[in-house]
Formats: sequence, C-alpha cells, structure tokens
Amino acid sequence: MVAAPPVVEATGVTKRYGSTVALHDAAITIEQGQTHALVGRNGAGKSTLVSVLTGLQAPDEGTITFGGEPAPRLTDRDAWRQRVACVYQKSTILPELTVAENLFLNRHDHGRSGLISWRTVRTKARELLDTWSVDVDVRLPAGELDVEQRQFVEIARALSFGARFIILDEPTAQLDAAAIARLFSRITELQRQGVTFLFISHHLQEVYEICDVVTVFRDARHVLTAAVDSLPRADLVAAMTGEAATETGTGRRTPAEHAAPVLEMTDAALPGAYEDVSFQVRAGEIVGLAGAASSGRIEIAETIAGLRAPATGSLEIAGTRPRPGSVPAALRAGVGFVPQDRHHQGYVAQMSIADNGTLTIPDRLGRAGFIDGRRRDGFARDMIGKLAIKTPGPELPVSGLSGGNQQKVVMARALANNPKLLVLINPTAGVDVRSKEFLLGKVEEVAESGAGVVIASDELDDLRLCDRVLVVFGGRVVAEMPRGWHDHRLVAAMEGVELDD
Amino acid sequence: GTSGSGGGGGPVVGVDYPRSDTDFWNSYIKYTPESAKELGLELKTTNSQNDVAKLTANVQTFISQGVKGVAMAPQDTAAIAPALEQLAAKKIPVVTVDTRPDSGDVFMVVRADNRAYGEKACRFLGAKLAGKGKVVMLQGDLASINGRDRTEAFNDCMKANYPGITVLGEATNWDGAVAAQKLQTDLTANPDIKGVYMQSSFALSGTLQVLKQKDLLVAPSDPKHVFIVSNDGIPEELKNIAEGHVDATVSQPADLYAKYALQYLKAAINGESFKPGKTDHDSTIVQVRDGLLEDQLSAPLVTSDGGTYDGVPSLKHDDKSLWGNKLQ
Amino acid sequence: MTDTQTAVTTAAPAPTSRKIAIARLRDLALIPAIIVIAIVGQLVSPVFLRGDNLVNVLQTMSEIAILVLAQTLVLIVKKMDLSLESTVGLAPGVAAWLTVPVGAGHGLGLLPGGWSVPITLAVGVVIGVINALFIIRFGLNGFIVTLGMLIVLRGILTGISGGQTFFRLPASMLYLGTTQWLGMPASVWLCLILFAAGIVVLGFTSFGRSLYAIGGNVDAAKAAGIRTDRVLWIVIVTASLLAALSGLLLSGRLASVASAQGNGYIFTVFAAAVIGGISLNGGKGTMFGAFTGILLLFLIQNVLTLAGVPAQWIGALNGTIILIALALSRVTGGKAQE
Amino acid sequence: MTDTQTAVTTAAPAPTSRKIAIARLRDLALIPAIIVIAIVGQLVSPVFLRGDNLVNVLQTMSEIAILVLAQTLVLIVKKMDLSLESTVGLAPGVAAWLTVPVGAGHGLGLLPGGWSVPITLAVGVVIGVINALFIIRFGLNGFIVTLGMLIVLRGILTGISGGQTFFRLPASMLYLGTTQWLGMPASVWLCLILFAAGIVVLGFTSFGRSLYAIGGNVDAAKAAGIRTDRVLWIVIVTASLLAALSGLLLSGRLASVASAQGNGYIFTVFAAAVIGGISLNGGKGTMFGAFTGILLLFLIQNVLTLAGVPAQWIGALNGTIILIALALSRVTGGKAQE
Ligand SMILES: Nc1ncnc2c1ncn2[C@@H]1O[C@H](COP(=O)(O)OP(=O)(O)OP(=O)(O)O)[C@@H](O)[C@H]1O
Ligand SMILES: Nc1ncnc2c1ncn2[C@@H]1O[C@H](COP(=O)(O)OP(=O)(O)OP(=O)(O)O)[C@@H](O)[C@H]1O
Ligand SMILES: [Mg+2]
Ligand SMILES: [Mg+2]
Repeated sequence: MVAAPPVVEATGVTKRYGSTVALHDAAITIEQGQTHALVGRNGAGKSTLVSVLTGLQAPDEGTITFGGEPAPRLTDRDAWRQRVACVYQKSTILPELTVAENLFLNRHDHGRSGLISWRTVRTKARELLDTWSVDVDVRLPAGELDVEQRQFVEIARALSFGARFIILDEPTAQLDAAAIARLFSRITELQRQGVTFLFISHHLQEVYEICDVVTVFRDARHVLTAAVDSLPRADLVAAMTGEAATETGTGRRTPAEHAAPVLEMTDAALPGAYEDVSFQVRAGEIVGLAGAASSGRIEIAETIAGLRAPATGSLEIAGTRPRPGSVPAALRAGVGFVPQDRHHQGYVAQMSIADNGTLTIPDRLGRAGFIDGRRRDGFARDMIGKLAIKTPGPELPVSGLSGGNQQKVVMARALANNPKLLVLINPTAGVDVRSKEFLLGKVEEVAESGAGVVIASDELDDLRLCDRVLVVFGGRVVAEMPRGWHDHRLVAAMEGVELDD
Repeated sequence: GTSGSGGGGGPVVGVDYPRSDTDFWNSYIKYTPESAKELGLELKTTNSQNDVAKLTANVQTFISQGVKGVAMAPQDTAAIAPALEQLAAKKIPVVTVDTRPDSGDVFMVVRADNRAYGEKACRFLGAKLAGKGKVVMLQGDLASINGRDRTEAFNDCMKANYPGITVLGEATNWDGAVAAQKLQTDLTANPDIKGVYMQSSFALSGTLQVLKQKDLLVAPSDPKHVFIVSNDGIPEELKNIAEGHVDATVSQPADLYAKYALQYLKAAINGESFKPGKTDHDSTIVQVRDGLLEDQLSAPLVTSDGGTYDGVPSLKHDDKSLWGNKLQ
Repeated sequence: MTDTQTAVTTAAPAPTSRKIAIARLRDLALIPAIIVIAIVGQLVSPVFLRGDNLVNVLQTMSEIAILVLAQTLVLIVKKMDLSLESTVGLAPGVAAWLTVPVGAGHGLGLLPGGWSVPITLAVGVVIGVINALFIIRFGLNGFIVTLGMLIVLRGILTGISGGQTFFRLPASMLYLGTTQWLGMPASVWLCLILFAAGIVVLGFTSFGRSLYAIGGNVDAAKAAGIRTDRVLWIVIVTASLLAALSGLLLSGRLASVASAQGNGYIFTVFAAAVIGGISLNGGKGTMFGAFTGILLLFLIQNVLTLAGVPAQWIGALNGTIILIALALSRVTGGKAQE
Repeated sequence: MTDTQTAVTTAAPAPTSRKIAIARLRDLALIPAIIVIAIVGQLVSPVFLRGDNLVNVLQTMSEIAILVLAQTLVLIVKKMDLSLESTVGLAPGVAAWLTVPVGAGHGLGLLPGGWSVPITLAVGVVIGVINALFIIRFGLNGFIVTLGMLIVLRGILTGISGGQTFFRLPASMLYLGTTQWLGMPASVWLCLILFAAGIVVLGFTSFGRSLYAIGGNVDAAKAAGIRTDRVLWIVIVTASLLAALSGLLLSGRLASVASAQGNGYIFTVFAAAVIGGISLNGGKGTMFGAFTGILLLFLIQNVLTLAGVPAQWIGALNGTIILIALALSRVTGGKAQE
C-alpha cells in the first residue's frame, strides 16, 4: 500500500476566471483506498478543483498526475473517464432524454448491426437502478423525475463506470436522510472493495461519518490536510473560516404564549400533495415542517406563500385572507418567502443583487411605478450589510456570487418587506457551515422581532431552532414535536415509523 | 458620389433601378450607363430592391445630391405619390419606366403596354390551339401591377375570343421553383394541358424541365406538343425559340427603356415638351390622363417564323432589332 | 467575516468592478461601429453628415425602428413575435379597405375616413389579443403561433386587397406619416419619443424590471410576486399595437397600403435587435442597444447608396460590413456569446 | 421506505405510463393532421392520392426537405444556421459561373463541366467551415454569424451572376435533379435515403445521441466524454454540405441557377422543423418529426393548388390550415410548449 503512488496528485494548481482567482497554487494528494473529504466555504474553489481533476477544464498552472502518470490530454475524454468518475455539483442530467439513456450516455450498448440496442440499454438501466432501489420507469424522460431521483441517477451513473476513483461534489445536498443513508452504505461497500473517493459536502457530520482524511480550502488556497480523527470539529470550522469558531448563541427566545396567530391554516387539502392540514403559527414562533422527500411539506409551504391554491380549506395570514394561489396577495398580507430551489425560483441570475433583493417591493422604491435607483441601491446596501453578503457592490449580477451568497440574496428579498410571516423552504441547502449559522441566526432575529416563521426542511440543523416541529408524512401532519426532540425520533417520524420507547 | 458617373460635365441625373435579381432589369442596369454616356449626362444610381420604402429614401438621397432629373421604375405604383410630390416641389422632372404612377405628375412614362403582353400571348395561344383546350398561366406576384395587367389582359382576351379555352392561373411570387411545382401539379391533375403562358422568364428553365420530365418537350408538329409563350425576350428565350422548345415570347425593350428614359430626362432639363402622337421611333405617345403622357414602346411578339397570329404580327427570333440579340 | 473579504479581494484583485463596467458598456458596443461608419460615410460623400440626409435616414428607419422596439419588448420576456411584419400591412390595410371609397382606391367605402386611425390601432390590438390567447392562455409555442399568424395575416391582406394596392387614403391616415413637427417629420419625433419612453420604462420602472425578471427566470419572477401572465399579455398586445402604429406611419408616408406592405421586415427587425445586444434567450439587452442596432443597419444602407456601389455588389458589401461591425462590437463587448 | 413510496403513489395516481406514452407519441403528433389533409385532399380532387401526384409532392419538396434535415441537425445541437438558404444558391451558382461557357449562359467557362458537382459540394464545405470557425472557434453567436453570412453569400451570388440567371448548365449538374431511378426521380430517392439515414443516425448511433446531449446541456455532454467541439464542427459543416447538395438538386431540376435561388427558403425550413417538433432550444425532436413537418406543409400546398383556390386567398387559407394543424397536433401531443 505504502509503495503505491497516490491515485491522484495535484500540485501548484492555479485557475482563473477572468480576473477571479478560483484556485491559487492549490494542491491535493489522494492516496489509494482513501475516502478524502474536501471542505471549504462557498466559493473556496472546490468545484473548480473537481473540474480540473476530471479534465473538464485545464488549469492555468500546475500539474495533475494519476497514479504517477501525467494526466491525459483534455480532448481524450475516454482516458479521463477510465481514471475518474464524478457526480458534479451542477446537474448533468439531460431532461429530454430518458432515464435509461442518461445512465448510459455515450456508452450505449450496440447490437450486432452496430446500432444502439435500446432494449439492452433499458435492461441494464433497470438493473442498475434496482441495485439502488430507485423505483422509476427507465423509459421516462429524466425531466419528469424529482430532484432526489435525479440525484440518484447521477450517483448511480458515476458509480457504474467501474472507476477506481470517484468524486462526489455535494452529492447529499438534494437527498433526505434515508437516501443519504442508502448512499453511505453503498459508499462503505465500495470502500471495502478499495475504491478511492473524493467527497465534498457542507455537512461536516458526514465528513466525520465516512471520511478518513480531510483537506480544507480557503480563498482558493490549500489550508490543511489532516486525518479526520485528529481534527476536532471546531478546529475544522476554524480552518475553513480562518477565524476561531464561535458558537452562535441559541436557546434564548421563548415565544409569548398568547401572541396573536400570524398564520392559521385550516383543513387545507391539495389533491396529490397533502390533505387535512391544520395548524397555527403565532407571532414570534418558529414552526418546522419536517418530512421526507415528497411528503407534502414543500407544497404546504408553497401554499402559504401563494404559489399554489389549496383545493379546500382556508388560510389566514396576520388577520387577512389573501386570495388563494396569488403570490402578490400573500406578499401584501405580509409573507416573506424563500423558495425551494434558489436557482429555479430564487433569483434571476443576470439581474443585479439590488434588483433581485428588491423585486418584491417595487412600491417602496419610488412613486408611480418608477424606480429610484439611489433608493434601491440604498435598500440593497442595507441588506448587504445586514446579511454580510460578500460582494463589491449592489450592481453585481447575482450569477457572479457564490452559492452561499446567492442564498443570502434570496433571504434578503424575503426580509425586504418586513414580513409578518416568513416562509422558508430548505433555506440552507448547499450553504457552507458558517453562512448557515449566520442565516439561521438571522431567522431567529426576525422571530424575536415578532414575526412568525415556518421552515419546511429536512435538515436537522434547520429544524433544531424551531419551537415545535410538525412532521408531515404521506401528505398528512402525523406528529408534532416540541423543542428538544431527539434526532432519531424525528428521523423515524419523518420515515413514517412509530418509535415507542 | 464616386462611382456611376458617366460623361462628366453634363447635368446630373439620378436613376433608381427597381431590382437587380432578374435578367430583364439587369439588362436595363447594363444599358443605362451606356445611354447616359451617349447623351452626355452625369449619372447617380441607386437600387431600391423592389421596396418602395427604399425607393422613397433613394429619392431623398438624390435630392440631397442635387440631381436635375430622376428616372425610376416604381414597382408599386400607388405608394410612389409622396415621393413624386417631393420631387415636384423641388421642380425636379421625373420619368418613370415600365410603370405608370397611379397619381402624381411625371414628365413622361416610358413603358411597354403590359396589357398588350397578355393580349399578345393570348392571341398566339388561341391561334395555335384553335380556340380550345387548357392552358396554364404562371402569374407573377399578385402584388405586382405589371403582373396583374398581364393576368387581366390574358384572361379578358381568352374569355372574349376563345371561350373554349380553360385558363388555370397560378400565383408564383416570381419564383421559378414555385412555378415548376404548380405546373407539375397542374399537369398531373390535367394531363391534357396544351399551353403555358409564363409572365416572366424566371419560370423558363423550370417549365422546360417539367415538360421534359413528363415527356412533353416535343416538336410543335407532334400532337403531344405543349405551346409555351414566355415574356421578357432575354437571349436564353430567343435561343430556345430557335431550338423549338419555346414557341413565342414577348420582348420587353430593356434597351429602349434605358435609352428613352434618359433622352426624355435630358429633354425635360432642356425645357422641351411633347404632345400625343406618333414618335420617331416606332411608338406612340398617348395621354393617359390629364397632364400625363406615356410613350408606349412597342413590345413585339417573337416567334420562330415571324408570322402573324390572329392579327398579331411577330418578329423572327433572330431579328437584329431585338435587344436580346444585341447583347455582346 | 471582514477577514475573508479582504483575503478574497487580495486573491482576486478587483474583478467585479470591471465586470460591471463591461456589463454597462455592452449597451454602447455598437457606438464605435457607428462612428466608423459615420467617418467612412463622410469620406464617401460630403452629403452624408448633412442634417437633411440624417433626417432622411431617421425618417426611413422610423417605421421599422418602431417594430424593433416592439420586438425588443417581446424578446426581453423570452418570446418572439414573427407576426409583427404582417400586422404592419394588415392593420392599415383593413382600415383602408373599410374607408377608401369604391373605385380607383380599391376600398369598400363602408366607413367615413375618420375611422381609419382607430381601426388601424384596433386591428393591432385584436391581433395581439389572438396571439396572447394562443401563447399565454393555451400554452402554445410562440414561434409557431406567430409564424402561423404571419402567414394568415399576410394572406388576409392579399385576400381583401386582391393583391392590389389601396390608395386615396383618408386624410387622417396620412397625417402622421407626412406632417412635420418643428421642422422634422412627425414619424421621426414619434420614433424618438417611443424609444425614449422605452428606455425609461425598461430602465427605470418596476414594470420594465419585471420584463427582465420574466425573461431571465419566469419561475423566480412568479415567486417574487410578479403577475407574469398579466405582464406577458401587456407586452404581446403592446407589440402588436406598435406594429399597427408602424404600419400607419408607413402607409401615411407612402400614401397607400400595398398588399405586400411589411413583407420581409421581420428579418431586418431581428437582425437589428440581435446586433443591438438583445438576446434571443430573454432577459438581456436594452432599448438603447436596440436603437443603435437599427441605426447602424440604416446608416450602412445610406452610405452604400451614397457611394453608388454597383447594384449587384451592394448585397455582398452590406453583409460584409454587418459582419465586421459585429466582430468589432464583440471585440469591444468582450466575451464569447452564448 | 416502501411505505413512503406507496403513500406518495396513492396521493398522485400513476401518471408514469401516460408520461412515457406522451414522450413517445410526440414524434407522431403530425400524423393525424396529415391524415386529415389526405382525406380532404381526396375529397377535393381524386388526383390527390394518385401515385404520380404524391411523387410530384415528394419531388418538389425534396430539395427543401434536405434543408430541413440539415437545419434539424443544427437545431438539435442548439445552434441555428440561417445561411443555409443562401448556400442553396451560391454553391451551384459558383459551379455554374466557373463551368458554364461565356455567352447566353452568363458563365466564365473557366473549367470543364465535369468539375461542377465537386465545386458545388466544395463550396458548401467551405461555407460550413467559415461558419464553424466563427461560431465554435471564435465563440460568436450563431444566429448573428449566419445572418451575416446569409447576406454576404446572397450578395456574392448576385455579384458574380450580375443578377442574371445561369443557363446551359453542364450535364453532370443536371443529372441528379432530372434522372429517374426505378421510376422515381433521383432527388426523391436521395431525400428519402437521407432522411432514413438521419433517423438511424439520430436514433441509433452514439454520434446521433451525442447531438441531443450537446443540445440538452453542453457541459453534461462534455462530462459524459463527448468531444463536443468536434461534433459541432461535423454538424455545421455537414449542414452546409447538405445545403449545397440541395442546391445542386434544385439547379438540376430547374436546369438553371437564378440569382435569387433559395431566397426565402429558410422561413419554410424553420416552420417545417418547428412544426415537426424540433425545439429551437436544442436537444429535442426527431428526424421523423421534421419530415412530417415539411411533408405536411407541401401536402397543404398541393391540396390548395388542386382545389384551384383563388390566388388571392391561397395565403390566408394556407396559414389557417397550418394553425389548425398545429393546434390539432398539440392537442394530440398533450402538454404546453415552452
Ligand atoms: N465558470 C466560471 N466563471 C467565472 N468564475 C467562476 C466560474 N466557476 C467558478 N468561478 C469562481 O471561482 C470561485 C470558486 O468557485 P467554486 O465553484 O470552485 O467554489 P466551491 O468551493 O465549489 O463553492 P461551493 O461550496 O459553493 O460549491 C468562485 O469565486 C467563483 O465565482
Ligand atoms: N459562467 C460563469 N460566470 C461567472 N461566474 C460563474 C459562472 N459559472 C459559475 N460561476 C460562479 O461560480 C461559483 C460556483 O458555482 P456553483 O454553481 O458551483 O455555485 P455554488 O456556490 O456551488 O452554489 P450551489 O451550491 O448552490 O450549487 C458561483 O459563484 C457562480 O456564480
Ligand atoms: Mg461547488
Ligand atoms: Mg454549493
């Protein structure tokens, strides 16, 4: 083992995008059979390293070797694929093509005529997905899959090449707890077979769970590499952020028992999503909606925000009954909203931070439909300051921000109209550790100042700050857990299992 | 202007070419500078590419350039009125070629009578088919005044003189491929078609090819022969008449258009004036409406034998007076 | 927090201010090309920079420029409207058909001449509503719908006119296309005013901003409380209305409605918009850019005309100059285009 | 685990098989429309369904169908090639210019007639290479580049021909456009064979699938090991080559090269492709669908001609029928279009 050259070694890698330095003299060495974690804050250069290591981009400087051999030419895609398989952070699923074809793209089975044998491709795809217990019809266009199924297709594809080195860039960001467990058990199995992994995640507990060695990048540079066991979590966070870890003070707030309700949902139902949902949120209260993927929690949250109209039931927000299914009405009633997927619904990428942040409050930017640019930028600067968004100024298009900062812009917009009720769906997905603490801290601040908050999420970290958590399963609220629940109880409830201990 | 100037020193005149994508107008474009040189006129040219809006802009450019007279061939005869008014306001005389403006005054209209084209084609086919059978008329564009004149005259003449002949009219947008497509469909549906009138030479080759494919391109003596009358008089048509593929054409006087347009302009600049009546060049000036004179140049029917068909005299295809035989 | 910021700034020295500058300059990308053309034009003919010639250019481009404006609105919300070019013909065509007396003008003479302008604009609105119904209400692809409409509308005009040109138009139809305000043709004023309004609406109002939001990411726009369907309706109907206005100006200037009026314009319109920096993928570009696009095309035409280039080589020269202008503008504009 | 799934399945009742069916039937969306047209056609004229009439339709559409095929390839990789229509004219135009003898045919007569076919195809390849250089190598926007090229190429043809038509083409140029193989015109065979090849390549080869991958998401395609630039080069050059072939067939059939040959075709080409289900956003649609698109358009034309519809109403009828066919196909096809 010791004698074997590292599976991959990158030294002195520098990569610039225009004048942005994404990697600066960075290095990483991954030994045979290791599961190597790569962590760092949003924009630290992790995904850039991945694209360099998988031959999608040439580094501006530096060298890559695989097993001691120099890396293949960039155009020799086959050679790269023999050396490394990858689940990229950005989806590489082609929505128009079938699931089967997505799995076997560019390595179709050819029949005797030299033409693709779709039957064989389908059979193989079926077999492959069966091993992952993913129950979808492989003839379906991949665009019809939900996020989690798509992620599994990506993972199943990457792991099916038989490559001995696999890179996973934030594979768990879109998965619920059960799915993560399935993924990890498969990784463990492959680890036993000697497969090498590079694993990227913002969930540090996952790093501790399955990785041997961790490398930390900060501001485009390599900061440290250490054995996971020898590096306490606080030190790891300190290495990522470049400052001593500070626990954000939680456990302050007790919402007033008799505060007026800001949200009352009564007997609401939406066929195909949820039914019979009734609950209240009082001013100053934070309520979690927990549940597995497609449990209905997201649809409930979207109904409150006006993106969906319930078929039956009523919805009252801060004493008014906004027209069902109308976002503007919900906004007027005092809702601030962070949608599920920021890329999809959160922001308009080519518009500036200032425009994105103030999209919901045109009437406060000037009279008669006009926008006073100075007032808008003032608002935006305020937000940038309050939420510590890392940007040179409010004019920057949101596409130029790192993921965590993009999420902050979305949050800023939700806060822009001083909401009485904040509705958040997966508010910290893909956001680095420190930004996550920061965003959640903001949520608490908002609650403290008297707004109600609904968080629909399956992230335990998000749910931990809730005063109570409603567990949604199969479209119904099946349990309510007050603050102080145990992780395993909540997870079990989300999976629909009754624990009676 | 840099290019396009002929015989320096003389008065500057502007000529707008209507389009440069047909053989006929390209001959006109070729003859114009030659005539200008002969007449000692300095020439500014523009091309309105069959777009009257462009023509209007070109007229304004001429005015800016200080021309003393303008010749144009407005393909849209109604829309040109405002441009004519502008020119009239500047006292710049205008000669229109090929078309007559629907309103507005011009010094002279130089054109062949497009209705006469349709009439002559009709007479020739009527005589050859002895007054019965089916003919296809490959029209130009419905929006073209010349095309419409030919269509109406052909239809009227057929109705009046040869009621036994059925006319299948097809709009082709002056596009050879469309013409071939429609002709092919018509021949399939009506295999007994005996004549084709194409309103312009654009459809020439396509028509011959379709007939060839259907095995109908045979000598006039063969009972299967389909009689073809073309229009324009480009060299290729004359050659085809000689070869017996095409039976007749109406020769548009491209050279005379260029020559007399400039001659009348020069006369206008010199303060001359004209009256209705015979001219010195085998044509007639008629007064088509108050204050509008039109020199109706002769547009001869051309046939292989130069015979007379139902009262219409024709020239033989190798007649030296035909402009198509004068090119190089 | 502050630490991190400093660190990054050092690692990547002031990248963003340049990015922003480039984004802003993109609007001005065609200015160098326009200046070059102006210089060449002046060398070719001293007439070029004279006031009356420039007014000529503005007047001849005014109608098509209004179409560019309309298409720009539609493109920014990530739709396309091919039928604009046939609206240019049909809207005044219907008005002429109904108001021009029987006889030489080819009309029916059913209504007095005063109705012609309202009818023109109403036809524009009706066409816009039909387009919007198909596209927004029934969710059909905009390219296909407006392509179909293009053919239908053009066909209807040919049908009602029998392929002939309507003339002897009522005075009210001629007014805008022929009158002069303060020594400049009214259509030039209208065109400039509309573009100024377009720049203000797109750049400085929340309605304008909602167009960019919808074109950039319609789901995000919806989630941010923008009434996307309503905005789309307004844009599509406005575009048709503008096309009708453009047709009115053109008919007025030419004192007639040809049955082929507007045919082939859409090509120039797209070229001008795209050259002017409007993206076919929505959400990108400014009204000012679009204006420079159409201005450039017409200046090139004008210079070629003044230069008296032989007719058969005008096309090739025109295309080559456009390609060079594009290359030039992209060198100034910077990066690769999607 | 299984519990969750069951629960969800109950909530949203098994739509999967319908979704698959819809995805598959999308190719056949125009078939009902074609059948309706066929029935109407037969009612209108008994000639319609006769073999020779159908062969006519196939022959007249063959050249433009090959353009549709070329454009389909380009659209699937999410590019556009507007210059195809001028390649149809320029490629055979250059060949005719060089090989037709001086005199009535307007050529230069520099080369013997046997060179004409190789020259035609070579011009196609050169145009493709220029397009590809601009688009792939220099990263310019494909719409703009090919629009510029369209104007330049058209202009060059007008320039070399002096706007006149080339006649008296060499025999080798006429061969493909005029000969009959097994009783059907060679161009029909060629067109059908090319489409069959297109269906096989796009549907059943790794190369064909890579076009979809590139059009769907070029980064994902790269990640899957596809040499995207190489594939794009092949597609763009092939498309131009096919356009040259199409021009050769057309010149052969008409035994001439008009200086306006191909003008306006691109419109029909886009219409056919889009109606046939090819997305302008890339990665979607099949060769079979594209074929049904162009077939439908030409069948409509044929029926209208046979029906002897008055010339001035043909346009409006044509457009209306196309719109109805679209609506029909979208009703069968199901969902809203982006
Ligand atoms: N294609 C690109 N063009 C320009 N800049 C880029 C590009 N890709 C990455 N960057 C920049 O490079 C830097 C590093 O990005 P990278 O994606 O590697 O971060 P990351 O560590 O993966 O972040 P995250 O944790 O959010 O995924 C960022 O500042 C980003 O803005
Ligand atoms: N073409 C580009 N131009 C400029 N910046 C880019 C480009 N492509 C990506 N980036 C930047 O690269 C960074 C990393 O991109 P990426 O999509 O990986 O974001 P991320 O931070 O990882 O977010 P998420 O985790 O939500 O995916 C982001 O800051 C993004 O804005
Ligand atoms: Mg990343
Ligand atoms: Mg991320």
